[in-house]
Amino acid sequence: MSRQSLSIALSGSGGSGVMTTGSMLLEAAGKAGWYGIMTRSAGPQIRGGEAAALIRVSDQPLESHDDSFDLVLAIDPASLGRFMGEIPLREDSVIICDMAGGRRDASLPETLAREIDLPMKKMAKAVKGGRPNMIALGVLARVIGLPEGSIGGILEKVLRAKGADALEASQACVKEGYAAGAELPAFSGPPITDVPDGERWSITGNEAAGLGAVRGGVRFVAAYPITPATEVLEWLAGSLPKLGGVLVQAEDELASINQIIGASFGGKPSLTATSGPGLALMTESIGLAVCSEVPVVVLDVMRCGPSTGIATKNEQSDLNIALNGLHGDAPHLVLAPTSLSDCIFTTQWAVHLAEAMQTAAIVLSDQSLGQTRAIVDKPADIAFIAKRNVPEVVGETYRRYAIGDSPVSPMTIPGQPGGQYTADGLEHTEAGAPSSLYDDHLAQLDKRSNKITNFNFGEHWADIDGTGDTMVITWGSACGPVREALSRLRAQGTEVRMLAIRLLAPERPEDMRAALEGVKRVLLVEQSHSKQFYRYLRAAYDLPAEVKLFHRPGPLAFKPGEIIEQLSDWCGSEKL
Amino acid sequence: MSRQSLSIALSGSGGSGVMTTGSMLLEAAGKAGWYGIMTRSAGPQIRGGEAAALIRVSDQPLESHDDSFDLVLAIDPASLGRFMGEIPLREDSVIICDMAGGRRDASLPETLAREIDLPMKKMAKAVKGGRPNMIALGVLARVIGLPEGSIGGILEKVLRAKGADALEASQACVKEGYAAGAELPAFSGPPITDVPDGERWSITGNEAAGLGAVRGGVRFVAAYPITPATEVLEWLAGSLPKLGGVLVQAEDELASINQIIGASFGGKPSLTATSGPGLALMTESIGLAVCSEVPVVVLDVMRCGPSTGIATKNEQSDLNIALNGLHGDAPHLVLAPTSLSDCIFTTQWAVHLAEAMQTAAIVLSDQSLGQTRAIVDKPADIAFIAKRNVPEVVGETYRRYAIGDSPVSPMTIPGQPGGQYTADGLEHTEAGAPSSLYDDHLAQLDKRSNKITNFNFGEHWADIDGTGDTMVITWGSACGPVREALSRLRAQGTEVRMLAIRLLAPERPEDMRAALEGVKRVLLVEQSHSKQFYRYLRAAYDLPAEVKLFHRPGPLAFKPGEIIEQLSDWCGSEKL
Amino acid sequence: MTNEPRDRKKVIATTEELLAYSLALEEEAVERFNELADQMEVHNNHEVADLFYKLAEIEGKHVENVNRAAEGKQLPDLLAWEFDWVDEGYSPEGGALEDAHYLMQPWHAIELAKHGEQRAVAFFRHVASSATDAGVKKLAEELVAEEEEHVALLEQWQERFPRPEEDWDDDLDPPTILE
Amino acid sequence: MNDTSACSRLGPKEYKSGVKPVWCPGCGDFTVLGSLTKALSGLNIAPENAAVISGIGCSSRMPTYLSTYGFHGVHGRALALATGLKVARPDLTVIATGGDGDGFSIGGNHFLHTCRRNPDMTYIVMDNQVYGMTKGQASPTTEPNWEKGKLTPSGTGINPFQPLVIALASGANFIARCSSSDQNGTAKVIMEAIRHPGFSLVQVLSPCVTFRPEQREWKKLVQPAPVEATSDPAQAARRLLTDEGLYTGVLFKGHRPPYQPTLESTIDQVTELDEEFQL
Amino acid sequence: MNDTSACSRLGPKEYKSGVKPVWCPGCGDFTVLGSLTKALSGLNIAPENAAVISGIGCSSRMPTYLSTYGFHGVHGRALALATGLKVARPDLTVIATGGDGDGFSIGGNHFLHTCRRNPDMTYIVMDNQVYGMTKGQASPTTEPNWEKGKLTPSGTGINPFQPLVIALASGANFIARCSSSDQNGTAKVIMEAIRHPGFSLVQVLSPCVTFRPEQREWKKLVQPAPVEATSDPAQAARRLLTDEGLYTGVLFKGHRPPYQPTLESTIDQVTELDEEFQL
Ligand SMILES: Cc1ncc(C[n+]2csc(CCOP(=O)(O)OP(=O)(O)O)c2C)c(N)n1
Ligand SMILES: Cc1ncc(C[n+]2csc(CCOP(=O)(O)OP(=O)(O)O)c2C)c(N)n1
Ligand code: SF4
Ligand code: SF4
Ligand SMILES: [Mg+2]
Ligand SMILES: [Mg+2]
Repeated sequence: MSRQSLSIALSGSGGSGVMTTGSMLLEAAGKAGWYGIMTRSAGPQIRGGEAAALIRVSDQPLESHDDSFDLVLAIDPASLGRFMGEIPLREDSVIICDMAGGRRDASLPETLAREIDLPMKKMAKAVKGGRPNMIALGVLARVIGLPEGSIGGILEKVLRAKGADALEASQACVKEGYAAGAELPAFSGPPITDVPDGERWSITGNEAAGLGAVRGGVRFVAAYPITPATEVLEWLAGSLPKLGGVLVQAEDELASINQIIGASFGGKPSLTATSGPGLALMTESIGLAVCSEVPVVVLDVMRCGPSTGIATKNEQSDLNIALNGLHGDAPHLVLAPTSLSDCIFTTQWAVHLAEAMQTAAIVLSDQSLGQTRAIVDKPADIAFIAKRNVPEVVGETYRRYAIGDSPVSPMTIPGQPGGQYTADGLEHTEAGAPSSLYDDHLAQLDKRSNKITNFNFGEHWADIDGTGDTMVITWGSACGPVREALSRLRAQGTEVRMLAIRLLAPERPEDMRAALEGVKRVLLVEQSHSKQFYRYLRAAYDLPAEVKLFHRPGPLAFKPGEIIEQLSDWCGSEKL
Repeated sequence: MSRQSLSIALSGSGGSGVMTTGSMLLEAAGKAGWYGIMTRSAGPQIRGGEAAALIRVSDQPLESHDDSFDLVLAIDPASLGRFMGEIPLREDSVIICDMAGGRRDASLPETLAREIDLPMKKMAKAVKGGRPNMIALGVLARVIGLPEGSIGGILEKVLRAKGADALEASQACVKEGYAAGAELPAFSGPPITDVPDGERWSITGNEAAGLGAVRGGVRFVAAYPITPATEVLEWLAGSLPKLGGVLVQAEDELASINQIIGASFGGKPSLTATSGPGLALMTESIGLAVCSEVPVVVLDVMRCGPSTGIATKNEQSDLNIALNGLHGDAPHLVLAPTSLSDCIFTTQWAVHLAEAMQTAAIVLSDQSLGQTRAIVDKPADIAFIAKRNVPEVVGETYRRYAIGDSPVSPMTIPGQPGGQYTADGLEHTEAGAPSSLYDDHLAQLDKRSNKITNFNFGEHWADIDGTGDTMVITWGSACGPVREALSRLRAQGTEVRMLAIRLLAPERPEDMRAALEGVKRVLLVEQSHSKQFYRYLRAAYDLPAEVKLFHRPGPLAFKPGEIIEQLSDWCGSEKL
Repeated sequence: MTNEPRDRKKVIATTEELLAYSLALEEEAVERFNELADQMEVHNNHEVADLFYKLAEIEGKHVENVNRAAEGKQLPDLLAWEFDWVDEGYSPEGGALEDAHYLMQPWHAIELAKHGEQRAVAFFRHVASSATDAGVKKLAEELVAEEEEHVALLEQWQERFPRPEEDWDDDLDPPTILE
Repeated sequence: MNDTSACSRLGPKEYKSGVKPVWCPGCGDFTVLGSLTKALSGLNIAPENAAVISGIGCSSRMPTYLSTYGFHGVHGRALALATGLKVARPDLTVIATGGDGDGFSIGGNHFLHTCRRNPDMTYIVMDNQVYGMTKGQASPTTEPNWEKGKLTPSGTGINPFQPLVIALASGANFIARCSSSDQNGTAKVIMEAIRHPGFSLVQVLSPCVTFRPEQREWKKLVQPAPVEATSDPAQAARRLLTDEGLYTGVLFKGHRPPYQPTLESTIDQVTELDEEFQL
Repeated sequence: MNDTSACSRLGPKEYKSGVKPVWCPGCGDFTVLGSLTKALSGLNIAPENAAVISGIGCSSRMPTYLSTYGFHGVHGRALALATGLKVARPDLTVIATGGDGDGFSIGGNHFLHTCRRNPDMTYIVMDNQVYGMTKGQASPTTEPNWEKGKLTPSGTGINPFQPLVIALASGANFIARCSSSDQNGTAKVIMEAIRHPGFSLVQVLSPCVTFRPEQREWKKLVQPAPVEATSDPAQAARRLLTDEGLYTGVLFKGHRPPYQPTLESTIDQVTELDEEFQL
């Protein structure tokens, strides 16, 4: 599977509209039959700050940015400096920039790339109500080879609300830009294929997680806004009411988690979404869900920590707290999507698992998965939905925490006659009465632990790919660049295995043993300063003798090329 | 060091005063020159429930209960049943009990032990205002060989407030009991030695932690009551004002932790104490202390989890959350006292370390260490006190988070002219301005991590003892029984090493390597259902190939004999 | 505890109504003594627990008596707060819970029971004196006599137990702390 | 469990679970348990259709002693948990119970916001002006000069929390004060509170005989408020700010509509949501 | 940094750190920054003797822009952190700043209890009835029918939080409302608030021009309260319950003594504590 892709960065500042432009370009690319991703980067200002839309398009599905960018369009030169760390350029990259006078602007950062001056501001001024970003849109469409018509419908959709004049002005600008683009060096974009209508989706990981939640059966959500989880909530706030569900904006995260425990106790599959600081506030009550055996799902869209850290940037550093952040012995589920569209599956599966095992599930998504928008193949609609073990009829002596043949005991729902019990965060007897005896404590600890370690998770615990005696083990948003790296190596004839762990807790020692069969060397890839994933793997599994670790904190994303470089000692020389 | 000890359980119910009786007996034993420990066990009632005082006395310092009890005195037979799991008896053990009529009371549990009827209620009734527990006190003093005079002063001290009549009645009862004791089988107690006045202390681990805190320099405490940490706070509430300090009872744990961060920012070494549920609420802000580099100490007196769990019972199951419960990459210190009196040293050292490194320290004490009362040798007064790196004069461009020769940067205190800065939980530059750049993030993550991994902790990181190629590794309250087990083995000529880890984070790979030199087999002992200590060791250290794990949840305490049994495969047959 | 003044204004008009009162009174007494007995049992005060169970049993007989008297009659279905007891908002045994103590002695238990019976006497007396219906008056007077008999019995019973000493509620042990 | 299909009323006893309370004899909470069962019986609510939610504290042990559904959650979070349950299951009768520490100290924020949000449920606070369960520390409602709290040996020195005033100021829809010394009166108020739409607060003065034995005197001090319940917040505020905390009865009845999102779906299938993602 | 030894007054400018705010141009918070520096200048407080503490939010960025000591803590905890600082260091002038979300939603409990506790510090809340920093969700002070909050697309439907009423009910000692449209007037009130002993709350109506552009109209709607500050809580309550939230000025001044434990030692040496353990 060789991939032909183009990487484009679009930067601007002071309200120049690069994000809208980028989204429109991505959509146009999608309509034209390409796959694509777009991520955003921005300065600390809420309005008018520097912003960059980083776009990559291809004829193959994408999960990662490329090692470098082919094309940068800077609506104003100064905006670019801030993002150069994220926009590596080559000698044959091109920067199109408005130098506003023809002389190289001093604020334009020094790069290897070729610079081309394009007076976008002036061109926009020539159009009544015209804007440079619409000029840019036309230019970009042209140089990457999109048909002129691909923009029209999108313009209309986005600008309808602004009125006919605005729409016309934009159309004129795009036209101008498209024409101007003809004078510029063209890039050979991926081949344009025909895709049947509606077979491709445009979706972010955050929307995908929301969709997975409702597909899994979630009908109650309580949450407190926090970046970068807010979009999950926004999507759910709009969608739940359509399904007879509801989202409650709570006063804080302590309320959110307890509200969903209450709703779930009432029989409704429930979820909250948050990020690191909010997760920290929830751990006490996640422990309550574990102890009282009330299913809940907590989605953590990770950002840079510690503390407030960097709220808008990616990191995989909440692994520790998700796995080990509850006090006492509190076995629970921890999952992580292995790609943007897998946010649907993993969240949905988490709902299913939490309900099946009557416990808490933490889903670790991250800023990168969550806030990236991608053009993807229409995701499959899978069968996992919430199915709780609710007894049909209740016998004379219903014991909520009975230890029977299965450690998952039948759970009645308020309203069921004869099923009354008191859910408790105190240690309890099988009947749910408080107990401080060793025997009860041990029995209930065993129950809560057995129900999740003995569960049959099937094959979904990890994505396993490839052959050979070298393996990359990784998780979350780091999977994308790893997958691309390995597919590039494969294209060169080098086979490397990949293990992307979806189910982080409980541990799956046997599955891991099977997956590691024949593996001699392992490269671990994670975006954390303190090697959290590495430590987790050491604690949980027996790894091969040769282990190499590629880790760094956020926010710099991994690039496929970096992964290949890390493997070069093993794969480069020995050519496995 | 061979130890001669006597183990006595005193049980009663309905307000029979066994705790007071037990305390008085312990104090008398101390006055007589013995060492001793006393732990309490009680039913779920706040008043009038079943209660047992478990006492052990010896001519050697004690840190653990014995494998079985020599003597049980039950003021009423029914009270005993609840505690039999905690009071193992032998054939030659003796139960003294008021059968109220001479026939064996049906409520008295079946045991191997010899039962002796003693009509304590009747005897007490014969004295005006007399109480059976005072009879019991006299009886016990006699049968274990305490001089009659040893009780007098203590009676007076405790009962002074109750008036002369009450005192007289009690004295009469004790006398009665003492006389009656002469008819009963006597136990050969440890030899009575002469100890100079005041060279022995009577102290609980919770008081010891409080003392360590103020010795270390703590002058500000904010906290919210929670069992079993409350006694630390009670002691501090009384003692801090004497030292010009203060304890603030906060509205909740979120307030506690933030109040101490504020006070410490203001230059006062500060601490809070809590237990699992409270620690869970604090983790977000402990991350703030880490990120903003404000020293604080959080003492967690562990109890059975998860959730509310069993609040009054021991477990070592907050290790996970203490080590890994913060979101993001948040390196901090985790310490645990290795004995009851070490609660002084470890807490004091934690204050010193937190201040020296400007970070957060979590001290993991536990219910067993905290609520046991012991007669101990007067603890040494060690030199560690809070010493923060505060610049004498502040230069032109003070940068709070400067990365200089040392990763611990000088920290000004409000009031210092020219030293103004904004402490921040956002990622920041060296000057403290918010930053979302990779370079700043990496630099500050390195700084915060280096300062604690590069620190010279010296030898205090662990207590290391013994020789041989077998080692027991343990921590916290599990150390006591292990230490006694190994000393028993030593007395039999079998040498086993012991490693009691005091500094759990940061890891000390080199120290560990040195400690494990020549060790072939390791037994791990911990009181946790999910093997938290084992997992921690696996993640952090390279252990020898042969590792055996002896773990169970709370509340049943480990016994020296159980440890010996665990070692028997290795030490019994091979006689190392 | 309503916003209405405490004085009892209502006049009991029918024997059915009075029987309903009487039944509620006795039923509540049974419930109360059982509750107190349970409390004592939980707090290991078995002597007093047994005594309260006994009292509950006796009150149970009184319930039977009232039921027998009410046979064939249609008693009004009043909710707890719809009863209009004398001077306070609760039935004559209603306050007893507050007077419990885990160290209480048999003497106290009987004192507590006696107090309830005395209040019952006062209540029925009030009913008798305010009654306008002759049947009600007669029944109320019978009930007064009955309750007076109970008071007397309890007084005899109490004499069997020593009066507790002043410091009967002393407990040197600290309370157990829980969560 | 009970057969609740019959149309005849269940007696108060049938709302008890049979688990024997561990409360200290004399504790006001016993009486409140009785009042609550009487109220439930009075309303003839089937035990399976009621849920009693609490946090941690002596008073928070309530659910265990009832035959309804119950949740003994974590300290301070009862109202949040109850809100989630009520919003998700508007058909249930939801009652939260707890103490002054649980509700007004660690749980203060949820108290504020639940009053504001006004879900249709009832909150019964057994106020004993102390943390009973943890050994008698001062609570938010403790008077400033009470010197027996071991963490505040010279008294708290701070203004007591005024739960009813705060409830009024944040928008509670029904506000009452009761005394555990009057079981039937309290039962009646609880019944009214459950019936009244929106969020109802019932503060019950409930003595802690172990740590505040002097509260046994409360029964002599409380008296019915001399006026009828008002529905004018300003008038209620004036009364509450000047009463000594010892007037009992329903003190305020508001008319704000309860918070209850409609839970009616407008689409049939989750897959209908797919459309918005299609290119 | 500044030389503060001179007895001459430092100008407002010298209370700025020089870090350029990232706020949206037009945001009310700029004006409040100016008011605060003017108040500090007016009181001639040396920058090293003041500490400004905040949580998270646009308004919580304040400390970074000041030349005093500062703490930009975590969301909702500013008052707790500030209380610890003030109690430990009564010599400092402690000011907490933040937004309506930080202070009244996630921080609501500390707000209640800090009013109650009454430490001698000042709390400036830039109320824009919205969560600015996280993209414009409804806050506790948002009106129930505002439909632009993306988590509450049909409005919150719930009673707005009344910060001044709650402050009064929980015992704040000084209560004022200002408008960012009047920088000098706000400066004066902040100065008074700092001077007044005990806990002072200054609510500043400070528009969020990005998410609530309609708040630009506030400056036309606010007006000075027609009456003088009262020190009678009941009177203040009546006024606050009936005003529309648009009267500015000092509205209540109480006389409760501030919470401040004396920090004087009674023993010389820690070792004197050993005695109590000696057998
Ligand atoms: C997070 C947390 N902090 C502290 C505690 C300890 N705790 C349990 S109950 C309680 C106070 C209870 O007081 P209140 O609510 O008034 O109940 P009461 O016992 O007086 O009825 C406290 C502080 C806890 N269980 N959890
Ligand atoms: C624990 C936690 N939850 C949520 C957030 C996200 N968050 C940051 S600021 C904010 C709201 C700020 O609103 P406000 O205090 O009114 O400040 P404004 O931006 O309007 O000035 C939220 C929800 C966070 N940082 N931490
Ligand atoms: S400690 Fe107080 S509140 Fe708790 S049960 Fe006893 S009397 Fe009641
Ligand atoms: S988003 Fe609103 S509150 Fe934040 S800086 Fe902009 S205008 Fe101000
Ligand atoms: Mg209380
Ligand atoms: Mg705001």
